[in-house]
Amino acid sequence: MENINLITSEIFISLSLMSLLILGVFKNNSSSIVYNLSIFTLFLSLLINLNLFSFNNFYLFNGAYKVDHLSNFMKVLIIVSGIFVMLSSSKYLKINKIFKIEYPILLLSSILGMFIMISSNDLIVFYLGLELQSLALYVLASFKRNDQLSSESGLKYFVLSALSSGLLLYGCSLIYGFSGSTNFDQISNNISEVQYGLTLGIVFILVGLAFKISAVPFHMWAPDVYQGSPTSVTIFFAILPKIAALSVFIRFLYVPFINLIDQWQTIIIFVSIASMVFGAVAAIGQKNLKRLMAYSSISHMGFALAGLAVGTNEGIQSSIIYISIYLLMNLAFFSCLFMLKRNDIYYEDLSDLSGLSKNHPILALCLLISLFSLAGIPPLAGFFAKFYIFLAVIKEEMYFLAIVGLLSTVVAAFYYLRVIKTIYFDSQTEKFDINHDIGLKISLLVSTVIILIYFIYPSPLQALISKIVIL
Amino acid sequence: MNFPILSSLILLPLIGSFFIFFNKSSEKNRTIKYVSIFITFSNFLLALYLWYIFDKTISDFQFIEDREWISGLINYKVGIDGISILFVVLTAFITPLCVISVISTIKYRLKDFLIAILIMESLMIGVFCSLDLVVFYLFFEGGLIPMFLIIGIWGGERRVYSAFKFFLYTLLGSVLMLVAIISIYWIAGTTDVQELYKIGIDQKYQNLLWLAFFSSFAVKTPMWPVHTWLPDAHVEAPTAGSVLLAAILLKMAGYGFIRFSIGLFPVASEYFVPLVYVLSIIAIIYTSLVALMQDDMKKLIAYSSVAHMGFVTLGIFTMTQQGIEGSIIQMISHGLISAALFLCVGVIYDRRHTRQIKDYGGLVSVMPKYAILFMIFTLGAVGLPGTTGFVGEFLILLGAFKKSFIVAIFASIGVILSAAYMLWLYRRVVFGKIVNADLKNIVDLNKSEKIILWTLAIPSIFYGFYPEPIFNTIDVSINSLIQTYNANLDIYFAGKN
Amino acid sequence: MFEINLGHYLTLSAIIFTIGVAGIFLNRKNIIVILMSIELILLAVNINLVSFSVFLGDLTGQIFTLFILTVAAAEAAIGLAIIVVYFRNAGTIRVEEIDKLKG
Amino acid sequence: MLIDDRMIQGIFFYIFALIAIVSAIMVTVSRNTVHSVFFLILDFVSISCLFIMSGAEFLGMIMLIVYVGAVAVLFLFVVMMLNVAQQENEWFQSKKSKEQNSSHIPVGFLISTIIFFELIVVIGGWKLQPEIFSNLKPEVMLGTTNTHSIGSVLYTDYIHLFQISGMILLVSMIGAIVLTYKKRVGLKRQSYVRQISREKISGVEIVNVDKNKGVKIDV
Amino acid sequence: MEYIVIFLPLLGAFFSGFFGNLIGNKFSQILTSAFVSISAIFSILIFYNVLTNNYESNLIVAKWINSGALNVNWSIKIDALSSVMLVVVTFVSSLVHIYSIGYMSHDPHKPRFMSYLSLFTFSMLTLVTSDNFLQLFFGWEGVGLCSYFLIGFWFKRETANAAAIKAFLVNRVGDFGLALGIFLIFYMCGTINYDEVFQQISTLSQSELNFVGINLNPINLICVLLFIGAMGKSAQLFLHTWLPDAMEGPTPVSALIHAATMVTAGVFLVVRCSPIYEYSPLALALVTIVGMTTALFAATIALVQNDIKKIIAYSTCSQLGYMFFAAGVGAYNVAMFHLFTHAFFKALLFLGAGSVIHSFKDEQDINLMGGVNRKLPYTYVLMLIGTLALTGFPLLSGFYSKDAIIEFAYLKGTNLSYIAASVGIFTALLTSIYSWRLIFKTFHGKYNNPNVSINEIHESPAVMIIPLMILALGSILIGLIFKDLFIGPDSFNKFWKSSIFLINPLSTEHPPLWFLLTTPIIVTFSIPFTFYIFVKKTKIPSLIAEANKPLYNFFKNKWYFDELYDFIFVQQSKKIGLFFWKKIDGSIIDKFGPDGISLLIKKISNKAVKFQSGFIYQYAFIMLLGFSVFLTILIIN
Repeated sequence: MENINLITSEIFISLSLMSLLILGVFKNNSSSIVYNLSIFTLFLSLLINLNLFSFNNFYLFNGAYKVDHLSNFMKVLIIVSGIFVMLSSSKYLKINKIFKIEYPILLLSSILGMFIMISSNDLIVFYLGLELQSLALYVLASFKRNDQLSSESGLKYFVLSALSSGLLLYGCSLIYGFSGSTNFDQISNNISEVQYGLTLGIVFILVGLAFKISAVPFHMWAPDVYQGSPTSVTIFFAILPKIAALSVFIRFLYVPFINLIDQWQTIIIFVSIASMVFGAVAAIGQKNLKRLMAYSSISHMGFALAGLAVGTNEGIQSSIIYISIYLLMNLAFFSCLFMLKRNDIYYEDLSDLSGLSKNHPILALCLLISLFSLAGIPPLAGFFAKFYIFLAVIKEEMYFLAIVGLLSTVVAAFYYLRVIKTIYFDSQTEKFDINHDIGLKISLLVSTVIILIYFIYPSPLQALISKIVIL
Repeated sequence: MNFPILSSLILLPLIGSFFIFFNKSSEKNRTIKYVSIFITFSNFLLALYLWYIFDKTISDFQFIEDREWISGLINYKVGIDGISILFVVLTAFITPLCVISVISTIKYRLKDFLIAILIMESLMIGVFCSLDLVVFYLFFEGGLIPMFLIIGIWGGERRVYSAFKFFLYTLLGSVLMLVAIISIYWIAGTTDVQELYKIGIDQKYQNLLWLAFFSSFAVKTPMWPVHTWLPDAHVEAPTAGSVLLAAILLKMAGYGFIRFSIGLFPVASEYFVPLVYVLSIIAIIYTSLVALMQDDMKKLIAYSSVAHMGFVTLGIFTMTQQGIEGSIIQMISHGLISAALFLCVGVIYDRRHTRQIKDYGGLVSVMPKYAILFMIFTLGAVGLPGTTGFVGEFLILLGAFKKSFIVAIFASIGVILSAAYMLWLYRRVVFGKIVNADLKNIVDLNKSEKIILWTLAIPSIFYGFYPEPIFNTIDVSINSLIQTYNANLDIYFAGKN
Repeated sequence: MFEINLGHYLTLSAIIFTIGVAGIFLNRKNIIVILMSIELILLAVNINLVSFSVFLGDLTGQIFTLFILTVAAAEAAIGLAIIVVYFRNAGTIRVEEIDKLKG
Repeated sequence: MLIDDRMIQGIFFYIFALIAIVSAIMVTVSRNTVHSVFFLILDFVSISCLFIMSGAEFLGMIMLIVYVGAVAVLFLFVVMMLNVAQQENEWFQSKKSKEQNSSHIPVGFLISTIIFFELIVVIGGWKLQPEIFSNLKPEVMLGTTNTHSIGSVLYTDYIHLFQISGMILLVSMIGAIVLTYKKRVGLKRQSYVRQISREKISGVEIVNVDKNKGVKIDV
Repeated sequence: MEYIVIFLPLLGAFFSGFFGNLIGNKFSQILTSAFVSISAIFSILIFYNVLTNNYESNLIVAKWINSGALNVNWSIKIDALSSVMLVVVTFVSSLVHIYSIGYMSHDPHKPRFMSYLSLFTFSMLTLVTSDNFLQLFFGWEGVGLCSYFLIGFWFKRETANAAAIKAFLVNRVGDFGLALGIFLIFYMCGTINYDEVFQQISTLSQSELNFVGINLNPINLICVLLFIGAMGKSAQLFLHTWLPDAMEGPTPVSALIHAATMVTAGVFLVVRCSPIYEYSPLALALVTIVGMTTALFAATIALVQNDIKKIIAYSTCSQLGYMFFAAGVGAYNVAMFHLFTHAFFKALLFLGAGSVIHSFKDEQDINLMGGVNRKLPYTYVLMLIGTLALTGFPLLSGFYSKDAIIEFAYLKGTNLSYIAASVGIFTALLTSIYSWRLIFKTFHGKYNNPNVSINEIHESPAVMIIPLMILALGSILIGLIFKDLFIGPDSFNKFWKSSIFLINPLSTEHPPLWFLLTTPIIVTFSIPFTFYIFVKKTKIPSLIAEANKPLYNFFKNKWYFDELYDFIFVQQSKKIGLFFWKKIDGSIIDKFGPDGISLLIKKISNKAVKFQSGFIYQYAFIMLLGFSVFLTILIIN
């Protein structure tokens, strides 16, 4: 194959995945080794990917697979978040007795699926990538198999996800039928006029994608699954599939169907507004932090979609910046969540945070920073994320979207404030453990510090992302 | 500019807060106290030095620092002119006092409070220095975080409600401003204030943009009818919080009106003058009447703040030299005096833990020093000649009179009312016999309280008698502001005919 | 009417798709029926793809179908496994009783 | 000619289509889940017949093998294993409360009908576009069987997909095992390693037996 | 020299106020008295200088407000007018300072008191020496403030506090007019310095101004607004209510502030602004009307009051009315003259009353006094002199000034001025009656006080009596000495010069003799009459009161002004304030604003969460619902 080196990281991951499986099966009590090795694998593939950073617009497998700045950046994003997720969650896994060899392997395969999604330039490849990552996620969601909540969340995720991928497939079939191809570029070539079949196909596929990033009205799974899954999986859910799905969103909407923008723009705007508003409103009464974060992520995805709705390169770039910062904020928040441990029991209710700031000032401060950042208050990174989005949105004079978005920010700020209130204003409870492992500490520290000091010089990220030019 | 003096002003407290953050937190740790005092005080000296070397004869911005920030979009640009320098000095002046007050009154989580105040100072100085709309917004909004915590952590019983109300209200107001800022970026191609002054903004957008900015500033000012957060926030905030809130936070809006609403949208400003007048007048009279009936001291002073800020907005939108200069002086004066009044309430609150007026009375017999100082500030709030309040109010009314008699008349009624509620308050709290037996043992001002209050009293009297330094500083800038404003209007009306 | 063309196949697929969809959200029985409804949806997709493929004279559709089959099998396996796990924990797989997580 | 090829094809199409539709309905409405699975199998069978009829023989056969042979049986197996075959409520009716039924069934039907008609509208809009054909690769090799041509592209142009689907299967395997596999205690299992590495010396162990105590031989 | 005059009192106030406890009671009393006395001596020197050398100067002390076109300086302007005021202020003030040493001997807050007095003196001096309206306003409010302090000096008394606030607020209402007047001046002239303003007035008088939709002559408006200020400060009708209440303060305060100096500031203002008023006949008419009405009205009330200080206070009110209508008929110099003389005899009366009160251990009701003329010989005599001077007994100072007012009113020759003159005469009669009533009830008749036995009554110390004597001397002689200087035919050329401006010179004719004699005769004959009804037949007054019960009550209750104001302004604004606070802020703005919205959002949130029922089929249903909506949207598009 001509450019096989472009998929080195995919190949590397699949190979190491299988060898790790072998290692895990044949060696007793090898969970730790496998776990660490998979982190190492991710690290290596990060290096590989960084090496590939200069490649742009390379096609493999008859144009079914594409390597460009978008895919490279998104892959790096995924790997980085994957590494941090794994770093932060090992102790949680151990304590919850789900520290098995399968866990990192499933994570790796899910990441592999995401890679395939991100690079896909063909409906079939995209579908297979999607399924690969979803299948692993189904299992991960119900990984705590003796826990009813975990298995229920797995079940819900599975059923709904299967439904959504059914719809998505139906859309694929329509697009295939109406354009005669599954390849994005070819579809783009073959479309000469607006056909219902194609637009319908777009809607079907959007359903599937919107489901993955949990946008309203396809968000229903998210709160339940976030809550029920093991926290280590929730953090994974909250970050990685969204990155992948967002890049597919970009690729799918902007490569084959950019000419049909009038058709899908309305839908994206609608979904975006609905997500922003619903996510903000519904989170208000939540008591479970994971559930709260689910609604929060719904709302955030609304913002990311707002960038996509614009239909310009700025819009895309702003969405990517948004998701990058979103990643950091979620990482910070969930890392804090991993620290809420007392006598080997993890706590995840809002009331458990009560008076945290007195017992654990630094942890509380980190939470504070991440929450304010999530709320989009300057000068934290979350503000810049929103800023870029609105910069793009307003450039196209979509004021309604901008104003609704910002108003929903205010509503959303309310529940973030509620958490902060619990941390800082309420009376203190028992202390939590402080024997956290170094990985968790690192991921918390890194993410928080970046959120905090991002404002000093936001240019590098922007410069990096401004290379991603789709149109 | 060789030495980035403005950035140092902004950064110094931030660095201080880091230092304190990494210091050990314990009740006995005196380092953090000294450090915070030292930092804020040196910042004040720096601000004074800045004022000293500031060239008062040119209207342009000075000490400009312009660095790439968000590449290709926005630069970090700070600079000051005659208008901003005063606010910078005011901020740097008030903060050390807050720190001292905090150190002597706050019993728990002192360290956190100091950090919050220092960060607050950075942000506030940043607000007054920034010459880019986005940078401004960043500082403007950033101030919400420490203030929210200050109210929420160290506040009174209903602190949560107040903190939320404060935060969400002001956030709601300012999101529209963000939209407007971004729109400006796309309309004019830059958010650099200096550039924008030069190129101006297309008239057809001005009205909407003005309204968007107004929504933010009106909440922050606060103007009627979006003022209700202020009494709640003030009542629940700890003393130092109220001081910061009243002395500086509210000024950000007034500053914003002058710098942005008038500077950037002259046509719209002219168009909306009646709106501002009506709201200001309502604010002045309405809140004065409300203040009259308050039974909580802080609430009364908070409402009086609303009324005083009503004067400020009124003065700014007279677009006359007297009006605007009066507004600035009124803001400074309000900064000093309302800060002091809150401190005064704080003093007795610390001793008796009640803010109800009816729980006091006859304090003068047991706290004579306190009574003197409280009287000075009461009179300042009343706007007695010889205090800065008078200079401000007088000039504002003078300016307003030029524009509209009716407005000036109504506003003057507010002056009468302010005397009514302030003196009545003073009478009920300080004068009379001691009815409440608990008050007999109340102790007079201690050293730090005396220092703080006198430090506030002296400038508010000094500049009442001799406001020349202030006029000297702002005169040229405001003159050019008004000239530009009128020139813009002329162009507009010429184009219209 | 006996002239069978693409439209017939597509209509058939649409009918089965709709039945599958309806089966999912009208179902109040057990979760396995929902799974089967999903299989019906996939079946409809397959009909679509195959008929498009045949009528376009292009093999891609059939290849796609092949992979959908594979994935469907894998999905069914995982899905049933999850159901089994859930059943072990909850003792039921009635859709009306799967509501521990809500709100 | 009274009955030509096309007509026969048409008739068979309708027969299979009817079976497929009816059995699809039955899948969702049967009271007994086992019946549902059987109807599902019937559905698959009829559809695979349609596939074969329309010329996609390979897929038709694969459908039978994979779906009927594996998936449906898996379903059946699980249904039996969990013993959840018999349903207590009919049709779509809810057991919990009768009120829920009154609204959700009509609304659900309404939505389904809307979706259905929209699909029909769309499908009606399908037309062959000449430029599509010009872009198509001549993949269907004339004179070869369907299976042969599929095979020839599957292992060349779509080899990466093949690999990925392999990965998917692996994941599903891991997943199914990790979820359902339970290590039961007290169960004797075979240990090949131990069996093979057993040596003569360790075959016999001499134990001192105390009186009236017996020996524990279970290791 | 001017600096010393002005700033010594401030210095005294400063030292005694802030370091009073440090330097001791005695020392601060002496210090302030000494400073003010020095200041008085210097101001007499200045006056002399003005008198002889026509000395005029305008010292710029510092810049004050310098904003755009508005340039205002701290200044000391000396001319005839201000030199007269300087003398009055510093002289009376120094006497009051000294008197206070005795009067306040039992008070624990002596330094504070002295400080206030000195501060007041300073404020008054800045008021009179201003060369612009703003500094005038400063002094204006400054004296108001000191008055507030001093009225509320006994802070433990609720009534004192209430009176203090009332004084301040009513003055604020007046100041409101004054401030508007200043604004209008600035608006019309672009400056508020006297000289520059006065130069432009004649040109302005032609112009028109649209004020609140009505076209007005700006000069009229300015004058009316300024006069509102003057009314407030000088306790003219409608804004007079504070003055009687102000008697809650220590008596020296009443003498200094509420008789001799501060209350005359209004008159001073009108006189100072004579260049403006001269162009506005309308305003002058208004001044006359208000002046004479007040004169009459206050006199009627004074007739029936029982509080010794309140009687004198109403008398002050009434005399101020005289001054105003003098100014109103254009006789500014006469107004000033009356101001000058009034300062002496009214201060004398007050201080004398103070001495009485002091002797009676703080008893103020004249019904509870009587028969102490032997016990308090000096006081009695001094009070007698004061009363004679007040009532305008021939050859005493009041005679010259008050009669001059009535004469000039007559000479003015308009209808209004005739009415004013007759009202003046009638009021003179009333004045005489109530003044003598006071004297007789206080010093003659039976001893009526149940609280203090007559033996305890003793004369006040010398430190109190000596100032009284000086004042009495003044009351007797001043009129005679300064008559020509102030109101003589060529007083304008010799003395006033440009400080008072007249368009038409005052008539130099003499009124008919019958007219000249009316007042002195009435005044003289009212003495025995009063003596008869108040000492001999004490039943008569009460019979009269019984007979005219409604009228008596009307007078007694001060024409119900207080009640009216209380009802109209105080109660209503409290009600409105409460309404705004509870109803509008609480029930409307907050309820529909932040609280309402957040409640609404919470409700929506609860609804939204209900969707999240936990049932898979419902989730699927919503997904498909959304999906079908999208489909429909697209199809319809």
